[in-house]
Amino acid sequence: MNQGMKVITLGMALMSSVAFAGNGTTAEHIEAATAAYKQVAKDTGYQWTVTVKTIKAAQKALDAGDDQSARQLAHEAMALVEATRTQAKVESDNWKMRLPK
Amino acid sequence: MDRRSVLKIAGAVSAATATVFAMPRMAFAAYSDAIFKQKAGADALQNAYGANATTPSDQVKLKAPDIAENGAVVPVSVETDMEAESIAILITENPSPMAITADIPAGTKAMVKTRCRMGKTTQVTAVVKSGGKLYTASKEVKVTIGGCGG
Amino acid sequence: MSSIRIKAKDRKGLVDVKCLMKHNMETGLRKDKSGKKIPEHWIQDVSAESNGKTVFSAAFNTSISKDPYLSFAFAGKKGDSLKISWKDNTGATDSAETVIK
Amino acid sequence: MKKIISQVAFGLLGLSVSAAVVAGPSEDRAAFQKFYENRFPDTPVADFQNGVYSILPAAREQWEAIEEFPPYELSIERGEEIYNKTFANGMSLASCFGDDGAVREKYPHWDKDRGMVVTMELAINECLEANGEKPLKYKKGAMADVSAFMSYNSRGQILNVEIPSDDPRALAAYEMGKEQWYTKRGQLNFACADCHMHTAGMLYRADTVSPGFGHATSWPVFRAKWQEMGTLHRRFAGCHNNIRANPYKAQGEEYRNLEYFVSYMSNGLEFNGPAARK
Repeated sequence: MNQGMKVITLGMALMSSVAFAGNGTTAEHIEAATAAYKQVAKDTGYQWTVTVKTIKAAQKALDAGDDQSARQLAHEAMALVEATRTQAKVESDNWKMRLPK
Repeated sequence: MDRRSVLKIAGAVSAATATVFAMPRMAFAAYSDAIFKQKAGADALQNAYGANATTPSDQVKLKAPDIAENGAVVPVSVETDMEAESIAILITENPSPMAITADIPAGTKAMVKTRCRMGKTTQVTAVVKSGGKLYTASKEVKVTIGGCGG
Repeated sequence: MSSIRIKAKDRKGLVDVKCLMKHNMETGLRKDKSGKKIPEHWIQDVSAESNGKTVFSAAFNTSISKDPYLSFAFAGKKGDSLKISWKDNTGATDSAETVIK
Repeated sequence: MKKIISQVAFGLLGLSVSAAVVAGPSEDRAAFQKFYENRFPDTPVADFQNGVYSILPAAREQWEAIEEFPPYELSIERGEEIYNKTFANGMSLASCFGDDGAVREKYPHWDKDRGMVVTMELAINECLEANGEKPLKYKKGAMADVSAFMSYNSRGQILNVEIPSDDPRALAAYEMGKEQWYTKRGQLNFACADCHMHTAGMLYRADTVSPGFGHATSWPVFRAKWQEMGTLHRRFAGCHNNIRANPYKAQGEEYRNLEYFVSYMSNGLEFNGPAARK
């Protein structure tokens, strides 16, 4: 299960990094991930601790002058936000499957 | 008190210790680095009891779990029907194995129950001193770390 | 309030004693939040007296769990006194007295 | 107890056919309890109140050794002191909850006037604040001590949480708690029900997960991992952290409703807190 989730997360990381590869500064990418995280939390109530950690790590890397790592981490955070949104969407109905028969 | 350290003290502070030395049977279990900071269980036993030759005995009843629920709080109990003067518990893999020594005066049951810390999977040995000899019982306690609870 | 809780019950001439001593039993191996080692601090000696006579004594290493528990039994009877005391490596001591039930 | 519950459930089913189509809380509970009884046929129903020890004999022996002189006794004593301490206005917690505080069976309950679930810990703070005292932190420390004292004096009371049918908001609160229980959360993608229902009794790394039936009976607990006392909401938050989901606020609506649901699911068991846990 865990492994499956990782694969999904990874796939999304690749997609989203392609999506905003070239545009904007790294700081803007971190900001975008933060905003997206807050939006999903507001829309769905779903929040992952790992996303907060990744955003913090991105900011830290940026502050340390490691633009490349910071950018990569920002994209990872964005992918985690997307995965959270997917989870919320899937679960809005799927939870009923787990009721005892 | 361990006889060896009594001897050492006796050598150092001759006159005052004569009284202590005169009534070794009255001595109580007392903490000493020579026992509890030893890295090897045999040395700890030597310093506690003046001997480290042990004999396994099914008369020594050691109770400890096969798998510890939590390494920080492992219930251990030792009991015997033999006439015992002292009981000790050794936890082999701990930095210093001797966990507890307990003196059993006449009229007190040869039993002690306590809770011990175990850093990792280890052999636990109960030692009973009876008639000047050391009898033991041992078992392995598995300590696992991780999961949701631990 | 004493740091020692004692339960002592006469069971057909054998007094069953259970006691719990509130003490951190610091091993000296733990580190605090700033990464500094917490110095070792533990109960070294425990003794129990009933009607003025020592009925049990023990010496502890740091491998005895936090808030040490000790159980033993001795020949005695209801109404006898039982006093348990400890001394730790800093020289601090405490004791508690109870009447056997 | 099991019999009574099924009789109630069957009774309701008998009344109307539509009740069988739209399952209500009492049908939920019957199915819930049945699930665990089928899964752990060797466990007497009343024993589920002992958490994971109801299904794990080897661990139970160690637990019983700990319960010989349980570490929470010190907490009960501290709690008693706080409970009887006179407030600045001359009142005390005893003015709100009676001399012995044996009111565990009243919580959690639906408060119709306010349209919300009230838990015992929430009620303790409301008593403090109503008397001009500072509220306590919800997860540990003094709150856990007071809760331990009150729970101890309430031992043996039976969980009998009600979802009043004359207030649809109560049912909505229950449904919210229920959805929480069955919904996957966090990066690890676990629902409460994934671990504590569908894989209850199995190993997660080195730990056996406890059955959800009985989850609400024994709080607060002294956890060996914490080396101190903690409340049910502290544990909820710990579980959420484990699966990498942001925990909710202790005594916030989400956790109160989850407590409402899990307590209702354990109806019929005894309150036997405080307890010692791994």
